[in-house]
Amino acid sequence: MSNQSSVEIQTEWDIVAARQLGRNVAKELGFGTVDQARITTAISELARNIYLYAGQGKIEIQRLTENGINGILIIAADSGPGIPDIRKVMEDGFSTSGGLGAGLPGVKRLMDDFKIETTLGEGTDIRATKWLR
Amino acid sequence: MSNQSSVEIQTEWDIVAARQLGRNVAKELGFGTVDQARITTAISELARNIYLYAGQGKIEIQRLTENGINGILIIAADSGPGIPDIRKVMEDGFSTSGGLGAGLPGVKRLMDDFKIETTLGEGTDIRATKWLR
Amino acid sequence: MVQKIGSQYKEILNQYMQRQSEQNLYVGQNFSRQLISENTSPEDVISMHKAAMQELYEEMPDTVWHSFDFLIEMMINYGLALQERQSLLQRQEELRMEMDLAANVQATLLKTTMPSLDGLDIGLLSVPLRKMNGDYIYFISDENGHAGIAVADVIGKGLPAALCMSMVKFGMDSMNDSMAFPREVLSTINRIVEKSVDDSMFVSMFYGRYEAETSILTYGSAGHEPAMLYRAETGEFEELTVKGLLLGVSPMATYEEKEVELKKNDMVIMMTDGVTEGRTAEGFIDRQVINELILRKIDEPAQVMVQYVYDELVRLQNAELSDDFTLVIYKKV
Amino acid sequence: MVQKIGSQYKEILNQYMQRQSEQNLYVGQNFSRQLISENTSPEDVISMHKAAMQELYEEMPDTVWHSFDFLIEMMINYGLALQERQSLLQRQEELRMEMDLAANVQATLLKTTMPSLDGLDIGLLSVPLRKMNGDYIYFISDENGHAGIAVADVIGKGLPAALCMSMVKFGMDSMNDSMAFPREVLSTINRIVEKSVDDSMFVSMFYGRYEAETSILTYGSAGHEPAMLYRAETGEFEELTVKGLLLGVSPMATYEEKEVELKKNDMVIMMTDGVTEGRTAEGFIDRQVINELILRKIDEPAQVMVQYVYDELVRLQNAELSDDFTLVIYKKV
Ligand SMILES: [Mn+2]
Ligand SMILES: [Mn+2]
Ligand SMILES: [Mn+2]
Ligand SMILES: [Mn+2]
Repeated sequence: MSNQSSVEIQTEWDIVAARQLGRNVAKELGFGTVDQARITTAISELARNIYLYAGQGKIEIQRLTENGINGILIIAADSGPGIPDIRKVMEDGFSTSGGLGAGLPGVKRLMDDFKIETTLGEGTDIRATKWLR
Repeated sequence: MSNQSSVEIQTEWDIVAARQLGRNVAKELGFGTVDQARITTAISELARNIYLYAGQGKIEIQRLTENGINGILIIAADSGPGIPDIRKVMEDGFSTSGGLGAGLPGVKRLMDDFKIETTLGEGTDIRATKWLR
Repeated sequence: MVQKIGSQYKEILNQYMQRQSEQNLYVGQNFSRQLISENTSPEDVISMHKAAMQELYEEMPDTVWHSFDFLIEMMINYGLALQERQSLLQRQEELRMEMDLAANVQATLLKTTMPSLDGLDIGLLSVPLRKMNGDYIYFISDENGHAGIAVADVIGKGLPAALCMSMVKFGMDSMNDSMAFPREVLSTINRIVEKSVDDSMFVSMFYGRYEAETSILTYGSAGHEPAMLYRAETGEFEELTVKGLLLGVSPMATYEEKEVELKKNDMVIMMTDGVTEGRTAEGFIDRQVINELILRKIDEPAQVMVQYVYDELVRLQNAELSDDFTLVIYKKV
Repeated sequence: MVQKIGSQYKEILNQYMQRQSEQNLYVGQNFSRQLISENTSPEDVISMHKAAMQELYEEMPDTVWHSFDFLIEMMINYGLALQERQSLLQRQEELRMEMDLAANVQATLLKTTMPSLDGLDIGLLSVPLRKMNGDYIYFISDENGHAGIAVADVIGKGLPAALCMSMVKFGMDSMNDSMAFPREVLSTINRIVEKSVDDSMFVSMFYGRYEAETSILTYGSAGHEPAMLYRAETGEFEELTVKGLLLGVSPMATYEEKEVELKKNDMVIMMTDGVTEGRTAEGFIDRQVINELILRKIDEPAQVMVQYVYDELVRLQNAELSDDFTLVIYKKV
């Protein structure tokens, strides 16, 4: 079972809209305040990456149910330049030390599951899931 | 100018008494709430080290004035076994990762100035200062 | 400075207190980022929060203010942990620089020159998992079209492996014989490794001796990942298996050798286990996958093939390699 | 689990709200330590705080609860920084283990056997500043009483220096000639170093060839700290100066050599600059100090002398060495 909705990211305001969408869904699914804030932060980070590095793209939020457990899936997709060195962007301290934000390692930590696919010149697709425990 | 007072450390209650003394002096000197808490934490850590590793010793609190600036000096003195490897106890993550507390690197960070003298079999003398800015 | 941050905080908090909107939370969180980058401790954040609340809502019960004092006390150790992170990041940066320098030294020490041989198109890629490569390729060649290639892998990674590898290189240098056969090369290097490193370090090695005139590759292996032979005529792959113990196990080890004659568009694909032992969420990547990747670029130059195989395997493994990666293709043209 | 922590928190907070005593803050701070060690994020602390306050004081204005929600949002990035610290600590621990292992590999790779020569008492000590030694001693000897000793120092410390040293060792191994004279040895190793490492890496080296039959030491130096000669007859020390460029500067470098005949109780003291360039609070330690230390143990075996010099120099420098330390004494007996 899944149920989806999405926000196109083009301006900084769209980041806020994506956050709002994610927070609403998280709340409806029954996530607590702290987890709502974590999910929203992850969305924020992904949307901001699209806004800053890809120019435009889409954040999609899906409700998941697997083995009777509910969860939320964030999909961040863009057709930007792609990430030349994934290992580098997944490294601790690479983006955060300059105060640039949580970065992708942050998103990975905020969520339970994290997958990234990127092709140079074609774009990037990131999927992050959090389960309701 | 200096003005002192001290607490003998023998039981865990004495740690609390040393904290109280330090917090009172810090407050009187005009340190804000956060700095009061930092100074108190540093005292707590030093007193706890005496209690755990030296068995007994003394925490002394002095008021300092230098070039018109007020400050607080914590002296932690014991005649315990001394520290065999100072480089090791001053290393990050050595004491903190196990949740053992801030350790000596923590005390150093909480205060402006930190000095340690230790002799095996004779004891340890630690002095830490914080200036009122 | 602190005062400026405090009044910014108050302003942002006030906006949120007026209207609990996502927009105001977003602004708050961006501000928290800035605070972290300026090394503002969490206890300072609580303290600013308390001060802002006191200015905005004077009439609160004392309980509220006490509750913030308690939180400040709770956050002191969190603040210390955060400062520790700062110094760990710095130390990591220093180590990174030392490792970079060491990796350069290693690269210069171990440099080898790809031979240019009549009728052979060579593609080569060797990517270390961390800074220092524990895989190693050594070439030797002469003007008469004889060329040797050693593909080696130290069991173990990182620094210890890298140190060990310099030994293999100096062993090959001291033989200095482009016409040597695999069984001689492998037993010589085996004796050096056995003598020079402790019992827990082993090296696997594939050695291939190619003669341009006859297009014959003679090969031997010391417990190394088997090379693959691609026959253009049938479009099929076969493993080049050959017996031999890992280097460093026993000074008495002897090595088998076999030969294969390459025809036009045939390929020999040499690799380390970092190529074949990748894992995806679905399990290990098997040789079938690698063969298919090669087939997709079968008409391209050897260098394009190795790069494509690497890129695709990285993608399949979600960028999480677990070993040094070395792939060499000899393509008869 | 989380619930248990929550109710503990509420209890501790409640105590503090009843009475704002130092005792209760102490309990709270000890609890915060436990929370950190269990990886509880600061946003979780705020959330527990809010929940506890809600249970303890239902009647608070909504503003208070909103204010905590805002704090939770502010703390998310702090929580991430804390998790990053955790993984940095882990990585640091891994690196430490890797360095230890690498130091072992290096020690095994570079091991050398002290020769036993008629009429010569040898003392030797080499202590690295950090994990990896950038100083190196190499011995070669035969049954006819010929022995060579190389004392080398890579300019630079740590990892890059250690990697470079393996090259010197393999160079010496490949010469494998205990009768070789310093000028040949130094020029051979010079060419290897010059060829194999980049332009920023140099090695200083002292080479001594000793013949037991004649008691003659022939020596040369590639920009290395001069050795000292002690004459038992006069009780005086003199420097054994000899010209030669650092290894790796120019492939054309040539090396001078000189010889000295050792009489009974004469000594040759070889060292790296880590011995002579120590600093005390009063300034550099000069050779005079070292000579005096040796004189104090002049009737002891060579090994006792080197150990004594080391111990005393460490004491003088307040245990803060600034370079790798290597000292060798040849004493004619
Ligand atoms: Mn390996
Ligand atoms: Mn491998
Ligand atoms: Mn050195
Ligand atoms: Mn030196």
